[in-house]
Amino acid sequence: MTDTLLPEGGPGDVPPTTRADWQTDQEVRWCPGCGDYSILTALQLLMPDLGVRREKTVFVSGIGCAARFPYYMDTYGMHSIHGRAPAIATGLALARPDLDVWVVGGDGDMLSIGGNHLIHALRRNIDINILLFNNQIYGLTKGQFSPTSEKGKVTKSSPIGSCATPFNPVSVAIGAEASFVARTHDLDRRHMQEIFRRAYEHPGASFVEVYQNCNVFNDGAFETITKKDVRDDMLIPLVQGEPIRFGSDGQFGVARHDGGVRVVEVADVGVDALLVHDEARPDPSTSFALSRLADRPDRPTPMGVYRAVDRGEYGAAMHAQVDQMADSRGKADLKALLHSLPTWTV
Amino acid sequence: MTDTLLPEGGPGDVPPTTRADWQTDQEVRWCPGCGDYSILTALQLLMPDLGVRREKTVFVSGIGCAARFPYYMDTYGMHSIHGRAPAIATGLALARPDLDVWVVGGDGDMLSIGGNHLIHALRRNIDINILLFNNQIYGLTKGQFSPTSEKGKVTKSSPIGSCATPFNPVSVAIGAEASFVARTHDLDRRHMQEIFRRAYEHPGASFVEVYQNCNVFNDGAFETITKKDVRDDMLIPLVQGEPIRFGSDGQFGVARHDGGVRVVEVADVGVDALLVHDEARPDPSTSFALSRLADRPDRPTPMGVYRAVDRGEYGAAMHAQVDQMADSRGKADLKALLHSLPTWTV
Amino acid sequence: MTETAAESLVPEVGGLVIRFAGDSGDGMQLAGDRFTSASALFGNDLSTLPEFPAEIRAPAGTLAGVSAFQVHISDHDIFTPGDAPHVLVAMNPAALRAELGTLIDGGTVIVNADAFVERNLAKAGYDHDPLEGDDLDAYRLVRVPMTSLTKEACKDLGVKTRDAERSKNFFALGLLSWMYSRPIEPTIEWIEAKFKGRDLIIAANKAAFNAGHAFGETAELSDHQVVVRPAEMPAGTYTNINGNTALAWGLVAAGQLSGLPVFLGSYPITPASDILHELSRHKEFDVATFQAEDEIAAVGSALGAAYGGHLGVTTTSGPGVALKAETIGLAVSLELPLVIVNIQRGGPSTGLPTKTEAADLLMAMYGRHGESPLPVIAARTPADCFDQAIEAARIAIEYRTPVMLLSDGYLANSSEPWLLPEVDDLEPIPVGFASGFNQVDEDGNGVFWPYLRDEKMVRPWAIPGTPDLMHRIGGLEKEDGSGNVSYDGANHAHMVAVRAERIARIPVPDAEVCGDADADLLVVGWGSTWGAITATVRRIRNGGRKVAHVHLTYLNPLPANLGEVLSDFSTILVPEMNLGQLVRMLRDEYLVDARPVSKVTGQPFTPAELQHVILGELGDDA
Amino acid sequence: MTETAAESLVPEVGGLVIRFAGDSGDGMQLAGDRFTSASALFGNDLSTLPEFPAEIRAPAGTLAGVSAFQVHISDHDIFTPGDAPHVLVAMNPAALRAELGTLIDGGTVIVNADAFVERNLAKAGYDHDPLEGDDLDAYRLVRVPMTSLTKEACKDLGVKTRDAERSKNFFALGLLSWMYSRPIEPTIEWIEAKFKGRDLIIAANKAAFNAGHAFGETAELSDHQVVVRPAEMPAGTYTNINGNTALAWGLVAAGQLSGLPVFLGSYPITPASDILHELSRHKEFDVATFQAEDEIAAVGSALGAAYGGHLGVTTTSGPGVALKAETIGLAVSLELPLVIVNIQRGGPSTGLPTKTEAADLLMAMYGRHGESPLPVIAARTPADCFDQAIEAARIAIEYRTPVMLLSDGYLANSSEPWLLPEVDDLEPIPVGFASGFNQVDEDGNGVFWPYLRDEKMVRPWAIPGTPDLMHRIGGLEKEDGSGNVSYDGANHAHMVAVRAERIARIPVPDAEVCGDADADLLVVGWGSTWGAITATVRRIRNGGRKVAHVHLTYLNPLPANLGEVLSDFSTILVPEMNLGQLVRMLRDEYLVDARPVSKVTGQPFTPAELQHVILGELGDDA
Ligand SMILES: Cc1ncc(C[n+]2csc(CCOP(=O)(O)OP(=O)(O)O)c2C)c(N)n1
Ligand SMILES: Cc1ncc(C[n+]2csc(CCOP(=O)(O)OP(=O)(O)O)c2C)c(N)n1
Ligand code: SF4
Ligand code: SF4
Ligand SMILES: [Mg+2]
Ligand SMILES: [Mg+2]
Repeated sequence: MTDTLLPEGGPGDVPPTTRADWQTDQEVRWCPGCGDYSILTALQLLMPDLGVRREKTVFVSGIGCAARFPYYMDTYGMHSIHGRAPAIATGLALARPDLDVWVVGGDGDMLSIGGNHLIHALRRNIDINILLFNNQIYGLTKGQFSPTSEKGKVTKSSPIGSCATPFNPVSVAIGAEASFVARTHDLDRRHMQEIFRRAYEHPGASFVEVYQNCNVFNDGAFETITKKDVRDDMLIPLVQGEPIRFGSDGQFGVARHDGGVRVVEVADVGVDALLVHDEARPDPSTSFALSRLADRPDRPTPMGVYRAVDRGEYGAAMHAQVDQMADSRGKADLKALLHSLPTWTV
Repeated sequence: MTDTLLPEGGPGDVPPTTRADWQTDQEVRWCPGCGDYSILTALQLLMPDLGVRREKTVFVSGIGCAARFPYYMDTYGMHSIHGRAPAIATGLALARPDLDVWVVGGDGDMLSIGGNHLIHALRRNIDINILLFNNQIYGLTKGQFSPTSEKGKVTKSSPIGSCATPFNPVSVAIGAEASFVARTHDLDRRHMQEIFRRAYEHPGASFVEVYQNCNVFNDGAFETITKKDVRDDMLIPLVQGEPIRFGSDGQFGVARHDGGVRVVEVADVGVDALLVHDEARPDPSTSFALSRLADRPDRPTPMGVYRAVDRGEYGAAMHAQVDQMADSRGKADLKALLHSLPTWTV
Repeated sequence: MTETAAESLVPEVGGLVIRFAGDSGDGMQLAGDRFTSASALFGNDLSTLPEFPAEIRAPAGTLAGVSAFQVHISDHDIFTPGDAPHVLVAMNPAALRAELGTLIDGGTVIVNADAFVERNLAKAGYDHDPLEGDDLDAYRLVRVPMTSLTKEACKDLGVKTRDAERSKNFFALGLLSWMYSRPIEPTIEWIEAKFKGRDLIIAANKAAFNAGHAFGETAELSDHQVVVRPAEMPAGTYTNINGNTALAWGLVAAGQLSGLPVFLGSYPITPASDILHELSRHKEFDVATFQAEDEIAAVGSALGAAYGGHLGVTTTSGPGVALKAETIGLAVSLELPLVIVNIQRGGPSTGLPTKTEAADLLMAMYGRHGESPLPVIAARTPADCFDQAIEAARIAIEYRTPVMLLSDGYLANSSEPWLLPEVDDLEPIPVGFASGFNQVDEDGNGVFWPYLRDEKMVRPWAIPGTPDLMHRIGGLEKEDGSGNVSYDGANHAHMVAVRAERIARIPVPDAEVCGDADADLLVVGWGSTWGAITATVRRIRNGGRKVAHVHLTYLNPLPANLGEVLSDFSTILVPEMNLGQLVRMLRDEYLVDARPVSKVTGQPFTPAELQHVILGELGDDA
Repeated sequence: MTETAAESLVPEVGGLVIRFAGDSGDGMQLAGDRFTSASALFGNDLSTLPEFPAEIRAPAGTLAGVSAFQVHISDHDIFTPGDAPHVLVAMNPAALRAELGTLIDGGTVIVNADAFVERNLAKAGYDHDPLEGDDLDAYRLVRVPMTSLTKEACKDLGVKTRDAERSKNFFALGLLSWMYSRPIEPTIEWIEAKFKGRDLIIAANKAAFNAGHAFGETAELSDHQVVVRPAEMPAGTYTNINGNTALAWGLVAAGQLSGLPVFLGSYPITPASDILHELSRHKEFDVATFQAEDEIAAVGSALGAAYGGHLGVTTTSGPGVALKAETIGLAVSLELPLVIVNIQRGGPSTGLPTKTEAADLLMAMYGRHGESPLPVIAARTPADCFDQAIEAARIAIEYRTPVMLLSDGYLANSSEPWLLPEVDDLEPIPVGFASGFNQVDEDGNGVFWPYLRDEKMVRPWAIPGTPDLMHRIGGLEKEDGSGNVSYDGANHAHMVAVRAERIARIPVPDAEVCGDADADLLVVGWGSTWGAITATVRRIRNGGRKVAHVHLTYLNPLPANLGEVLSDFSTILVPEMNLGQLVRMLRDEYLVDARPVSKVTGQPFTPAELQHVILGELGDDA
């Protein structure tokens, strides 16, 4: 029998890389001004910092503008088919726990056609990092509403407004047992990098929703909260162990209210009444409540890590079973297998 | 042009029916002792009470033991394909708002292969009543683990235990913006009927998880909470407007705790500390928290309506748009349509 | 005024193929479209071929970003966008580089000279300026500083320079309108209507258009000026229509003709999305459009609606059809009406999503598990999409079956003048829902059997809401007649045969031989190759050679006379935009040595290509 | 003792077909299986046909609840479970009613007389007791009060009556073992091993088995006693294997032979689930099984694993293949190894899930959008599933392509003696991942081109983790060689052609003609019809008529010599468990007038049926 060794990656220490190492020679083909550029830059700048090997890194995507991502990262990559990236990445990550597997896709790709694979990957806690670029629109097919588009949205396929309530991706993920859930946005590179790093470091499935501007078909969708001049009053930073507080002068905060949470003025309630953020609560209820704070992106919206708990990832359990059988049965013996049912000899 | 009128159902008042009217002449082909029987009985007994017409009632199912359901209800029915019932029912309900459309399926049918259609039907709030018979196993294919099977479950396809964390169907539904979410079980006909009635009355998508015993492949899965002798201490009745309290002597209750809820002894905390159930809170956070109380069916589990809010169903909005266009444009005029682009005459 | 000039002085040509090419952001589709409209109103026959990149906005100035629009105008009836352009409008170096090869020798190249600056040349991969070297020696070059002239024309309007620049496509359009004697008014009116309320834009576009027109008159371009006279076309009212719009309207019409509400379950995908868009704008026709979460839900919802008595339709392209296969199989088993529209595109997998191909025929025939036959029909021209949408719905309703309607990216986006039908002449589609018992049970009581068949082997369509007819259907095999689940082997064999026969028996019109019935060589086509084959056959026959053409609308069942027709010819060629799919069906069915002529470059056949093959076959390289 | 008796006194027959039938709860599959095992150990050749209802537990006592197991044992090599049973064991009236028709005239009916009570008769739809009327006049009836004798045998064991009753299948087995002179020991040993630790059950089953055996000896049944001598079989070690187990082991072997870990992504579906079950028990072979959320995720995960350098496999049945179509198309485009196993069942739609059919061949060939060719192979016997699983993996790995392996419900569940191969004789499967640059760029630097092909037109398999070879692949059309996304029409045409050619060029063994090469009539088969065709051809030739047989393992590409082979015969018949699918491929490919012989009753062909057709064709009704 042949002995086919899986590659081990380059030898020795991880060689330092620069941003340029992570860039491919392919022309980036997003529209000028698209939010996807800044997300790409954030990742290409982060990678050297993470100290990972390019050959050990894989980007898997579906179809959509966002899903072009792998072509621009000088790693291994697969631009697959619409909606299926989480499933393909699941197989890859389970087969090859030595790899860092990232999944990139749009709101249509991952929440519409790919919704089921997404929630199952989260439930199983597959060791992949999922980045959902949410522009609340179908970009690549030129502007139909998506499952995150607001009700009433006028698009090519909803000329007098869409009739559907959107998903809140963070709520969906938490409802699906996700162990790591975070939100960030394309206008804050530093924040993106912090969140991507956390996603990378998390064992198991990490889910990151990135608010991303599609300047062609849904321009300004997140302006009301992410623009520099309103950001301080509209984005609520989630800081582990800290009271949740925001506003240009820290004048606002988040406090529990009737089982959920609400925005309060610190002056009214006092600092001690604020909710102290704990992403690691085993019970996801508070994280879920935080996700309900903004049911539309024109209300103050928590940004950061909603939830991060270590609950054992699927691949480790799966490989432990392989080892367990190997241990209990000894070396794989094909001949013994073929003779394992009653045999007779002529 | 022909004028094809859609039928209006029988004339006049709804004629009274009996259980027998709702039974078909088909032999019921579940295993003897299967929990599906009692659910069928509960519905066949409830229907006369609801005062609905058989011809206006449709059961749509996927594939699985549970999905055999339509054959046994003397209504219109479709036994479709695995996982697709919510999608097919969506089309039917949108096309025919005059009908009562019920969807029946198993945990594999609706949460594994059909998970995406389920969450989208809930998000859109399609006017259908979804009954998920959760036996935590694949029955019809003879016993593989399902997305609700507990981690470590030994089945034909997981001989040394499954590696995956299960979904909590109530959490999934709430995370997917469901407007009506309830749980009941096959050993309590009265409770089932109450819940099914509520589901029927709810405008929009109703989601009911029914704990159902598969006595052949997963016998006793819910015994620890639903058996007569433990039930009082293990099932937590959710009663609208009432403090959540249970136990043979009402000795236990549910109170908020650190953003979630927990079981308390009433003697310790006093009745006033108990959480008063309000299924109609606009913010689903408390309902979600309740769903986390029991992460496995061997802990006290709330039964009843977790959430019921009226948030406008999709079909009504869709038909309003048809009317709106009809109103603003006048009678549909095919000739005018064909002439709506620039024309010239030779 | 222009027209008078044209009538008196300008040389006439029978037909002209013009290709507008520029950066995706240059508005070439719009310019081409307007030129087409004006030509249509002028009375030419015409055919268009829009081509655009897969990216939303490919990087400006690059080859990948080039967007082109070809239009063929003629003074007689034509069938294709032409073999090769006579005139190329190139708005930047990339457009010139990408498209020059398509131009005929000696053709006219009109360039926006302002765009030929170093940066753009480099982006296009030129290491020199082609306007200066000998690159264009074989062509007639017209250099026009379009950007600066447009800016100049707009300078007093108060328009920002950047916005003014954007109007340069109207400059080009104005210039072309002058050169080829197109009427001005339709374009001016269109600008005013389209940009209503945005006065600055209207002013800029009009100024640019007029400036372009004036440039033609004042610059010494009159030797370039030609006119293409109106074509003689049958009397009636025409509109210029593309295949997707025609298809959408056909679905609306089918709803009206059957009296059924239309329910479209669809998921966006290029090049089918526009049908969803168009239908979503016509709800007043009792058309509901449901954008589903995926293609499986799209067809599922349409099937659910069909069960409820609506005209259930789903529109998609190849990848979507692949996903719908299982549900289509259910529809076959349920024997419910359903229209599945496949606007084919380049494959396999994601392939070339914005390019045309017709390689899904065998998937339409066999792309489901088990024996699951269904009717397959294909449209041949943009306007024919209207008729075939109605026909697909008619077959679906009349024979209670899913029907696959094939179109492709070329038909979807290209346009032609369409002699509008009289609405009152359209045949109604009878429906007839079941309304009562159709059987008596042992006790003499009336009962309803959902699978009791009529003489056409068609089962009743008994929709929920109908008193007394409650019944259950499903994908498990059922007893013929009663519709009860049946695991009986003999019944299954019977049902498999019935499903095959009831489709095979659907009457379809005989195949018609066009051209020379006594020729040796027959060309058999289907779908959008009709135009190219028809033009080719005409040319060859005009050249004095004999050739015949059969074009199939009905792929399943095939016309009853087809075997006999084929047997009359010694050579049978089957041009297809695939590696040979219909040809397999013909060989299998009729054991004739039909041979494939394949093209899979993402573009339709040109008559020149087919002519070459056929003449070669006829033993003539001319 | 029994064996001595058999050898001395009992008449011998060359072969015997026994059908065990009873209620689903009666344990007939077990009884049949045990009888089979004992016969295998005894040395017979054999072939089995288990048949069970679609319900988990269909209502007791009804026709729908009947479960049957047919076994054909023989003293010479055989190929099918037999034309018709000689012996029917009917445990209740429903079993008698459902199965009597299958029995040969004059056959033996052994009934559990205790079960023929009014309630059961009514459930079976009898209005009288068939044991009393003339229903069974044409047969030899053996009435045995099995239930009461079993209870009697167990009465002193302390077993509950209900539990004792359950052992009546062992009573039947004991009786049959006596009648047909099967060895006792294997069954006794099996009972002891199987129920280890449950002593009461062991005792009851043994008591019932012995009682059945004794009943045969003591009741006057010796005129029913016959023996089937061991068959002469090639020397070696045998095991009795069904198709699904063999297929699972073949996948394990392929992993070992290639040195690749096996990754199975699967979703349960009848009749494929057992492969998932079996593989999940052999993780020590570096086999990972992943039960996905649906079939799309199943194939997707397998493809992901294949990208990662594992042997990616997905197993399913028809509905699952339909769902996987889009992802298989992606695999075609990515040119990655992938094994797709389809255990075909009755269709369309949910169809007859527990019955066999082979109607997915054309879907395997054409069930994807665009031109997306892939190799298709089919197993012919249960044991052959082992070989073809290895072969599918070999082709997938060697030619970097998805491969479709077809089996069916009949092969999956029926069993035959399998001469175990020497593990060391199995051919290794070479892999060879790419490990370095394969190209130099303009600057002379080494680079990696993922679509640079070798002489077999195969691209490198460069798996993540390999330094320097980072590259991106995807479903958009790519430039041959570099693998960069390309919208170029000429490149696309080239790639479409390459994908077709690289599959068409895969070398496959020539078709072999069995039987009379100089016959007029050739039977061409594929898949599980091999047994029935082989048996038929042998019979016909034994009868002095000439007939030839070609059986295809390779459906795509077809053997290079096939056209030539076909041209040697004037009549070509193609028996298929569908309406004629291979026959279409042959007609299309070779323009021969091959004709279909179809059976779609959910059961395999019997030699008798084929004999009838072929002799009819040969002009002989005998
Ligand atoms: C099976 C299939 N269905 C549909 C499509 C068409 N399609 C391509 S991308 C896309 C959605 C794009 O939206 P999103 O995922 O939000 O990504 P974005 O372009 O906005 O980044 C669709 C519907 C496809 N390629 N394949
Ligand atoms: C497309 C497809 N995949 C798989 C199957 C096989 N299958 C039938 S039912 C079922 C799951 C049954 O489990 P569940 O939905 O929980 O229903 P239950 O039988 O437990 O009531 C499966 C996998 C199928 N029929 N179709
Ligand atoms: S269409 Fe929108 S999302 Fe897509 S590249 Fe352009 S700006 Fe970005
Ligand atoms: S297998 Fe389980 S779920 Fe299915 S009918 Fe039997 S007991 Fe019920
Ligand atoms: Mg998007
Ligand atoms: Mg279940």
